[in-house]
Amino acid sequence: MTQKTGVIYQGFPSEDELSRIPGMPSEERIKKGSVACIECAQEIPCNPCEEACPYGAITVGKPITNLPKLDQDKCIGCGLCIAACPGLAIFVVNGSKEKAEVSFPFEYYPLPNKGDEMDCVDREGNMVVKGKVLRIVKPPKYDATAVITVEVPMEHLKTVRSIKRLGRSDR
Amino acid sequence: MRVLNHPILGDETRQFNATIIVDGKQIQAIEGEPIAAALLSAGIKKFRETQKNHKPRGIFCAIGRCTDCVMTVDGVPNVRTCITPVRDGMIISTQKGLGKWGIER
Amino acid sequence: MKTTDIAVIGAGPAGLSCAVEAARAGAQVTVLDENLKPGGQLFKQIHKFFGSREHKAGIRGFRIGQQLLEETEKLGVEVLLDAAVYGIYEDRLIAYITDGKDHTIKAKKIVMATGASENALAFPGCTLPGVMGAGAAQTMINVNRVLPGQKIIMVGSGNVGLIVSYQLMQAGADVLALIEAAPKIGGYGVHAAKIRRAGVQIYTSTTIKEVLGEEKVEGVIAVNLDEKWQQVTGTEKHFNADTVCLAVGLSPLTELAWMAGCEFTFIPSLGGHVPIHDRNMETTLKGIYIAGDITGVEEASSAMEEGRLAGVACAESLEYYDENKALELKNQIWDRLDALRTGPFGEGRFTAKLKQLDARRQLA
Amino acid sequence: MNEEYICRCEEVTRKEIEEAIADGATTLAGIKRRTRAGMGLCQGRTCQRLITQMLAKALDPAEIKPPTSRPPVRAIKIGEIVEGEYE
Repeated sequence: MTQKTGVIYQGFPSEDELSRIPGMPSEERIKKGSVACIECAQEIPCNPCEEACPYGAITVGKPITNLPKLDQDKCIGCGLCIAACPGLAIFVVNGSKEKAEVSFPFEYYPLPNKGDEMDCVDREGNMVVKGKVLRIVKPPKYDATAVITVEVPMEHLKTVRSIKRLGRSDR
Repeated sequence: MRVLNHPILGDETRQFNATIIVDGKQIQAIEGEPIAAALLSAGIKKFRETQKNHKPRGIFCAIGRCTDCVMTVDGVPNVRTCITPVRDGMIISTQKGLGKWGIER
Repeated sequence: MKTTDIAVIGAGPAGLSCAVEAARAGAQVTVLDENLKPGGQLFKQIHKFFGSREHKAGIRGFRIGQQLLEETEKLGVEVLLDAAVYGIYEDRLIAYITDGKDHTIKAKKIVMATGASENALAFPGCTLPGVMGAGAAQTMINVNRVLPGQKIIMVGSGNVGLIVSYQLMQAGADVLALIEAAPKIGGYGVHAAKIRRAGVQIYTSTTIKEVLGEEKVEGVIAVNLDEKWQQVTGTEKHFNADTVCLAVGLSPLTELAWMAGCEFTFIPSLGGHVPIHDRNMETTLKGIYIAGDITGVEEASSAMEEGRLAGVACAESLEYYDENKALELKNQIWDRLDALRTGPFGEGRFTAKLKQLDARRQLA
Repeated sequence: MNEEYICRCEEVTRKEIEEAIADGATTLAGIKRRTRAGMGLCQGRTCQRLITQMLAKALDPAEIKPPTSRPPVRAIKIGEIVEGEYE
């Protein structure tokens, strides 16, 4: 049986879906520096990301089921939207250096430490590559959501979206 | 198993301030928590045996509707353990069928 | 016998929002709840809520619960806990049990906000200890802080199944798989994406064939379903699970409304037989209102808006608000409700709610 | 294989409900009288919907009304009413 792709079948947006939504930055923009990837592919009633952006780079408007639209020139990749998204669907990537940087939300215990080499996983939870933890940000205003930044080889900028949960024995 | 630290809820701060006796065995519990939670934390999943076919039952709805989790508590049968709070010194026993009144010793 | 302006049955998101709104207008409000703690299911919702940011989106459910309780206290709302309402009689007389004794309260208006309960699913082994409602598991981990098991199979890919799977992992369990009988995922993709990147497989067109074990759950056999929802022999998969959580939908808790004599209509997408109500949330019985999941299963954000609506409407009919002020407030709430009922997940509910209102008009 | 219980309280299996429907039961009350499904401690709160679904295979689900709700609609002890306050 061939697996149908797309968010309603696989539980995460396909490459094709991601290429058509208004929350994703262009290749050129990614190469210039940190920028948000709003991987929100369904029209659900939700808009906290809009207010979370201090630069006005995210627009939902009315109705609030509109897909969030990214203004990639206004976005500086600060990452404040990552913890504000109730769906944990926003990531920040940086393709301007030798290695790619990917920031993602993380709400499990325990947290890794800065400098740790972690198992970095894709949207399906598959191990992709080892990556170094550059930053862990968890200010009170994020309300318990940590934002972790890992450094991975450039070819994995678009695939790595999280790390494996720590302290789990392999199943 | 207790969830002692949690990424959202933080660390458990309540005290284990009650002891309940379940089928003769002492279990540490927290005053006011549902009996069912205290049993689950001690790894007890079977709360009773059914009347007709003597089948095991445990927690199912946890909101006091399904009556699957009933046990004999301080000599009273058919107590819904998911909505009955723990008090120190409670004597609880696995209920067989419709249960019997009185504390079995 | 006690008396009050407005008696609200149920201290969940709808009931508390209703109480706050009505008390703000100046009404005397009494909330009755059978549980020992108020908040309904809000205190087990530890995720950040969706919805409009003007109305608490982005805030975790249990914090919304705390805020609502603080507001009720500030406004002098009376909240009676461990108060199980067992009957509603003529002239809006409510009978309830509290502290092991029978009591009555007479109200000028009644708002029923009794919520919903989880649906069961039957399969061989469904009564074994370790098979439980997903909401039951959620209460155990997030309110009682006890894990129901270590290796979970979740059944149902609606938002409840997806969210509880995520929260079981946050509490330290492993979710071996999520299985869904339909050919596609029912809940929000963003909730599904969270558990997918944590490595949880979602098997669509799959159901439970059997749960194994003598005294408790010791394994699960899942099987594929064909287009006619029949099990396909030879496609069995075995999971070494110790817990099975059922997230197969909710049904409105409507017994009190039936008993009071409200007219009902049948709308499958809202959970079956639901009480008919008008734009003010008033049922076919004068002075008796409903709000939240009892009106048809939606989610906490719409339940809170419906509660506010019922609160404003009650306050208006008791003349705490004049028509203009009430209309202004109601317009705002109607707008927000409409906004929550748009998009691929909301349109169906929008149409269903229109049908419910139409049923009211046809009776009038 | 473990049994497939529909009514958990009275331990009524799927097969027994199917037999009751084959025997001519067309309502929840009809099934209740034949099998005791829904007559246990929880008073049908868990199985009512499952039985409705089984009946719905042969009937229009809109026509399957819940049984009459009478007080008490919550599980309470008779003694609590008897010992109640009278004012």
